[in-house]
Formats: sequence, structure tokens, C-alpha cells
Amino acid sequence: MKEIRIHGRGGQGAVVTAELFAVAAYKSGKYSLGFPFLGGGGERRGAPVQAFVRLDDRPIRLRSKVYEPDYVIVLDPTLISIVDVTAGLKPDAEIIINSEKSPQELGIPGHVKATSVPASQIAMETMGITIMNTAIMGAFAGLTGEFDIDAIEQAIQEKFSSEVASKNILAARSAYDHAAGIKKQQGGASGGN
Amino acid sequence: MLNIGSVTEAGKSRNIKTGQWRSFRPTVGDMCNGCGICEMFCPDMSIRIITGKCTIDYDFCKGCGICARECPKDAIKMTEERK
Amino acid sequence: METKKKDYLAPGHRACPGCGTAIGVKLILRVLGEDTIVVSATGCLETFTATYEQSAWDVPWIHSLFENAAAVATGVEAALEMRGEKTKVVVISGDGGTFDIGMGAISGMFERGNNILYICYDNEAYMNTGVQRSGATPFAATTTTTPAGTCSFGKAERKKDMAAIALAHGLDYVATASIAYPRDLMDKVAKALTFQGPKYIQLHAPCCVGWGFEPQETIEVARLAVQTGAVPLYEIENGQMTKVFKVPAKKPALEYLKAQGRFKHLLQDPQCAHAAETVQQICDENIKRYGI
Amino acid sequence: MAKTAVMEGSLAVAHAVASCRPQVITAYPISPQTHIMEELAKFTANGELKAKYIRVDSEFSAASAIFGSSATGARSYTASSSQGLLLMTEVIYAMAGTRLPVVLTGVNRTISAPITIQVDHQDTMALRDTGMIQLYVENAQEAYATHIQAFKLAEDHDILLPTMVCMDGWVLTHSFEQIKLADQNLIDQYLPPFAPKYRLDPKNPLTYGAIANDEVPEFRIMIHEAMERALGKIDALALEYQKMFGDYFGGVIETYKCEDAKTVIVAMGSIIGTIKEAVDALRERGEKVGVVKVRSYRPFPGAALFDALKGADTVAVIDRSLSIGKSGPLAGDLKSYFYGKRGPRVFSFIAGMGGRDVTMGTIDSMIEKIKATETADLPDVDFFDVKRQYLD
Repeated sequence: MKEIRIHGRGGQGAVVTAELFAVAAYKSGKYSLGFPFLGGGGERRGAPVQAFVRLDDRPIRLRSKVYEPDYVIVLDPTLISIVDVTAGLKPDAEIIINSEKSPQELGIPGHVKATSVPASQIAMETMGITIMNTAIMGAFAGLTGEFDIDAIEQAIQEKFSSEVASKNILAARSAYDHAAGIKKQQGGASGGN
Repeated sequence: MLNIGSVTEAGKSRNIKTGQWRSFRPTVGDMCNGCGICEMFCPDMSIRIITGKCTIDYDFCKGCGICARECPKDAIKMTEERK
Repeated sequence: METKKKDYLAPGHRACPGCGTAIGVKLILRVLGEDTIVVSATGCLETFTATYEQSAWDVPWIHSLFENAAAVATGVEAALEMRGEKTKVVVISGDGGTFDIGMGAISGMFERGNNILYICYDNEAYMNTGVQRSGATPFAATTTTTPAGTCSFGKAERKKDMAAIALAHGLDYVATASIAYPRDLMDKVAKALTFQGPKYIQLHAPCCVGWGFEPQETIEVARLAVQTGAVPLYEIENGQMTKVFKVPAKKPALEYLKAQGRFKHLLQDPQCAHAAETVQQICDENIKRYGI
Repeated sequence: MAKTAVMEGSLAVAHAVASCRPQVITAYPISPQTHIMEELAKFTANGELKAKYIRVDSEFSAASAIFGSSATGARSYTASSSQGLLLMTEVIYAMAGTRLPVVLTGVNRTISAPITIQVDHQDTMALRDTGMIQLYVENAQEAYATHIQAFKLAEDHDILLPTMVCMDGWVLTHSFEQIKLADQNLIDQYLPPFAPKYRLDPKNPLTYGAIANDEVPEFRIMIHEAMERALGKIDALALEYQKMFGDYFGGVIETYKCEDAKTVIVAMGSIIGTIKEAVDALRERGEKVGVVKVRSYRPFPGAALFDALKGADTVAVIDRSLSIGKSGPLAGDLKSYFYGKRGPRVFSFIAGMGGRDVTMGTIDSMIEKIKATETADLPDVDFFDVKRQYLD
């Protein structure tokens, strides 16, 4: 089983991202569970939120929160100074951050495997808006290999109307290519870029 | 008996002869012209106008005396019930 | 004349002798006829008509709780619509279940625009539980929770204007009626049924036990309430006052007060004289406001 | 045609409810019930569902309106949570007493104060003695199946009781997982249109909500006997469902690895999945542990539980609520059924109140606790994952 933790702010679509990952997993023939964690009174726009994804080859029964993620996605780099996005990471865990700045510049410790992808920028270039959930998903697929980009595309197609979907697919594929390029540069070496 | 919660058959109050509650008995005299005012005001559905005259059903009449009080002809008299 | 109308309230019910509500409900059901479902709140009417295996209802009737008759009626209406049936849905509930505890559900029903006739039989206190004051209890009346005493002249607040609240929901038909005027009451019920959507009738129905008069005086007391201006009878259609029951020879409020034990203290205790004056003032205001 | 897709648990429930063709639905918002009602609103707005969808003024009116519609002969449904369920309580007692077969979803959320929208079972436990059937589910697929079973159960003329499907808020309603939606024709075969035994009908006028003279004991016993009949019916309906749709989640209970278990954990709701994972891990470490999932809480499946647990040494009942001043409610019920029988020792463990996460670690610590406790002098109730700094 692989576990993903997504950090975002209320309104940034952390839950939609979890949902789309869950759909993409199903499209890849896997079982999945995507779920939000909300604070006591439900979270309002701007508040730090988390969402989780579990992926497995068998039905998922475990319902507790994700405490030791294999992957962490940070939708908003300004969260890094507020929330410990590295909490509970598995030894080989990887963090993917939506930012033009490097993980080190953002304050991620050097020993943590972390990659920055300018997902908002890619979304702006491809769709003309900064809604970057599908871009970061494409980047995740490109960096981790947990998903085929076709599965991400199918999930987007299922969730959105055709016009919105085609823009988002463009963003996801563009970010996927960008990430694949980074991965090539990294040459499989860990320890951050 | 329906045997299904607090659901029961209609109109079975007719089995309860509330005339037993009565301590004053209305009796209709000759002055009655069958105008029907008493019948309108009877809270116990105990008055019918039959062949132009007020007829009281003593099975249900509780003896409230509204009929006697409202009768424009003073045709109904209330007397103490003798049991 | 001969009695032809069938009654859908059966004899043998357990109302007190001289019950104003029983008279009113009998008359209402004569207009409604058999193709009617009646919803009632907990209260005197429910208590005296609905004993298990002794029901006085000859139409389908449903009661569940004190504060929900309007909402239950909403469900009845919805189910009838889904079943393709056109039966009339009528709520008949007391003032406690209407003015006070049922207010939220009534407001919701009015706002939803359900095709329901809501009739409140107003006996001006919680009679079922032993004459406690309600929002419908008139100013200065003694009840078991507003007793007159050295520091009290009875109920300190005026009667809530429930008809105005109904009207504020934009109802197309709102009327007040009295059991003392059966023809007027029955005409109003018949007219209400010609309107689609929610409509409200408030029926003044004296209670000899709670108000302190003899059973045979029920109609007389009801009539005095109208003749003094204490209870105005009117009809409002599409927001316009279309009918007011005029009283050419108005009687002083005192006549209404002295007919009832619940106002006895106003006449006996000099300290309460001001309250009696206020009652007359309320009557005068009604007379002026409604053109009685 | 049956189809599978990833969807939110709330949407799965909305699909299940819609496929049961309810005629009247009442809706009043409260988290975390809202998504179910929003999905049903969409279904009616786009004509997929032909139902009267009534936006009421309160949960009290939500329950009251389906009281009226069910009595008038329409299949009726609503959903609520927490405070909303409490506000419905008075109506629910009346529904049971009037034998109205409405179906509710009780989306579990704790009760104020302190106010929070997080999950636990304190809300539905407050309705324990109303006469409403309570079925708890482990996952969204089970929630889907159980709603379809619930209508058939409630409307059975031998039962005629309001029935509530209890599902954990957020954990089940707001999670995305794979859901298999059944074929509508099959659902129509499984669940024919509502055929009320009695209804409000001018052609056959009846009086609903009559006053008892002195028949209260008899009426209450009638409800109790209908509840007892429901035990067998729940098992039968689950098997019939399995036969038609292939899915089975247990009858009144479901057992998991209990055959040779020395220690069995008994619980309800979404923590069952986590417990099953913990049991598998414990078994790999040589612990003979099993799980019993209680699906039917009311009626209480005492005999089925005793049969499943009689061979174990120790039973740990996990309640996600607290009968304050006593113990876990499920534990209390189980202990009272087992009293005087030669059964296992029973622990009442409380975990997961107010959304406190129940993890595999929680289960491990419970097993450790059992091992460390002598057979004598069991504590009446024990709390897990508690932040001691607030209490000490």
C-alpha cells in the first residue's frame, strides 16, 4: 500500500486532488481511498487543510489518517513555514512542492527527498488560470511513476466537462513532461535537487 | 382491533354513551318550530331536526344546556336528571 | 328545516359539556366533507376525540406531537400528490400548538406554500394541561400560570397577533371567525378552500372550564367577545381586507369581562381597575383598526 | 446495468436511496449529512428521481413531514446527524409507536457540548430506545447495500418500524472509494413498490396517533416483538441481497477470523476495517485475535453474539460513544446478555470519540491492556488514546 498526504489551504482543491487520484488509481486497476481531514468546525477558505490517498492492489480497509506517508504533496509552499510537511515521512518518502523555488530555498531539510515543480506557473501557461491541482497530479505521475499519465487523463475526463477537461489534461501532461525532465536530470539520485 | 401501534378505527366513539354524564336534561316543548339553531350549536351531535322538530339523542347529550339558552322560542327546558 | 348534513365528528367524544371547540370542529367538518384528511396537534381536541378504539373522527385523522401538525400536513400533502390523489389537507390545532410551540413548523409550511388549510381553534390558553397562559391568552386574564394577586393583574402581555403573522407570509387567505356565528365560519372555510396554497383561519372558541362560565353560556360569551370588539372577525383575501363583521350596537368590554371568572379580579380589585380600562382600550383599538 | 466508479460515500448512499424510488424526501442541512441530500436534490432537479423533495424548516419538521407522508402511503426518507437527530428524537418515538416504516440515514457525528463536526456514535446512541431499528455499516459499499435492505426491512408487514442506517460521518460520507452500483431492474425486483398495510385514506378512514387508555404495555410489547422478528429478517434480507447482487456484509453480525480466536474485538462502524487490518497484523505476530462487527444494534443480536464469542477467553467491546456514568453502550448491552452464561470476560473500551483517530496502534494497545489485566477486577470502562494532560 502507498499513502499520499496532500497539504493545501481551504479552497485550493486538496480534496478534489485526492478524489482525482482515487479515480486515477481505479482507472489503473488499483484500489484506492481518497479522504479529507477537517478540523473541529470544518475548514474555511485559506485555512491549512490536509487530504489523504491510499493506493493498493487489494480493497482498502484501513480508515485511520495517514501518519507515515510515502508521498507528500504541498499545493501551497507558504504552508511549509506553518505546517511540518515532513512529519512522519517513510524513509524513502518523497515530497513534491508546487513552487518555482527549490525545496532548500523553501526550508526543506537537505536529507529529505524533495522536488519542486512550478505547477501554478504551468497551469497559468496552459489554462490561463492558477488552479494547479491537475498540473501537480501530472507532475506526481512523472516523478513517482505511481500513475500512468493516461490514468490521470481519464480521471480528469470523468470529473470535468469536456472543455474544462481538455485544458486540465493539457496542464497535467505539460507538468508530467516537465517532471519527467527533472527526473532525467536527477538521474535517479535522491537527496533533493 | 388493528393491532398496529396507535392506529385505530374511525367513529367508534359512538359506543361511548356520554348521556351518562348528564345531570340536567333538555326537553323540547311545543314552541319548537324546527329552526335548527340548537342543532347548529350542539357540541355533542345530539340534536337532529326531524319532521320539523328538534329531537334529542339522550344517548349522547351531556346536558350542557346551550340548546335551551340559544333557542329563540324558549322551547327547550332544562330539568334535573332523575336517575 | 330538516338535518341533512352528515357530521364527520361523531358523538360520544369526551369534550366537557358546552365545549366551544367541539361545536367549531363539527361545523368545519360539515363544510370539509368526507374527502378530507385532518391533521391535529396534541391538545384538547386530540384528547377528547382520539381515544384508542373510541375515535370520534369519521374522516382520516392524524396526530403525532404538539409542535409539528403543520409539518405532518406537509408530508400528507406531498404523499397525496405523489399518489395522484386530490384529498383536502386541513390542520385543526389549538392556540398553544399554533401561537407558541408549533410556530416554527407553521412558518415553514406557510413559506413552502403547501396547499393546506390551517385552522386554529383558539380557546386562549393551554386548556388540556389545566389552563396555563399561551401567546393567545388575552391581556389581564388569570390563568394558572398568570394568577391575579397582590402583585399581578393576570396576564401582563397582550394577545399575539397570529393572523398578522400568517399574513406576513404572503398568504392569499387569512380570516378570523367565531363559533357564535356558524354561517360566517362555514362560509369562511368554504371560501378558504377555493384558494391554492396555504391559508389560515383563527376560530375563537370559548372554554367554560378555563374561562369560568357555565356550560350553557358558551355561545353567549363567544358572541360578547365579538360584540365588544375584543375579538374582531374579518377576512383578508390577496392582502386586502374584504370583509369585517360589523357590530352596529357595540357593547362595553365590561359586559364581556363580567361574564367570565378569568376576569373577575378586574371588577373586584380596585388595584386592577387600570387593567380593565386597558381591555376597553384594546377593544376600542380593534373597533377603529378594523372598522367594526 | 450495474456499474462501478470511484465516488464519495455520500453519493453512493444517494444512488442507493434514489434506486429505492422514495416518493417523499425531506431535507434540512447539517454536517456531515449534507452531501447525501445535495446529491438527491440534484437527482430530483434533473429528473432522474421522481420524488417530492421538501426543503423543511428544521430537522424536527424533516421527521414530522415524513411522519405524515409515510402515514399517507408514500415511501419516505430523510437523513441527519448529531443535533439534528436529537431534534428528531421526539418524532422518531412517535414513528415507532405509529409503526411508520420510514428510512433515515444517521450520519454519525458527536453531540455538543463541546461542539464539533467530528464523528462518533453519541448521536445515534441517544436514539437507542426509540423503537427505531439501527444498522451500522463498515464502508460505503455496505452503506449502499444496507439502505436498499433497510427499505425492505422497514416496510415488511411483520416489522413496520422506522429504520436508520448509521454511517460514520466524514470517514464514510466524505471518502472517495470504488462503489459498485447495482442494476436498477434487479433493485426493483428486490424492493417492490411500497404497499402500506394501512394508510390515511378517505375511503377507509382511520385515526392515527390515538390516545392510549391503558394499552401502553401492549403497544410497546408489539414494537418489541416486531424488533425481535427483525433479527431473523435482517439475516434473511442480507442473504437475499447476496444472492441477487453478489455482495454480503454480514447479517445481524459479521465475524472475521473468530474460529480459533482467544481474543475477539467487537465494534461497529468504520473502525471495523482498521481493526481487521490490525487483526491480520497481530495474527502474523502469533496472536489469536478475531473481530465481530455488529451490524444490527437495535434489535440487539444477543444470541448471535454469544454464539460467535462463547469460545473466546476475552472479548473487548470498542464503543465510539459513552453512556456517561456507566460504560460503552454496546459493551453494557453485551455484558447484560452474557451475564449468567458461561462466556468470556468482557472489557468495555472507549475509543474514537469526537473524531479521535482509531489506528492499528490503538488496537495493539488494547491487546496489550488485555494481556496486562488479571482475570479478576476488570475496570468497568477503559479509555484509549486520551490526552492525559487535560485530565491530570
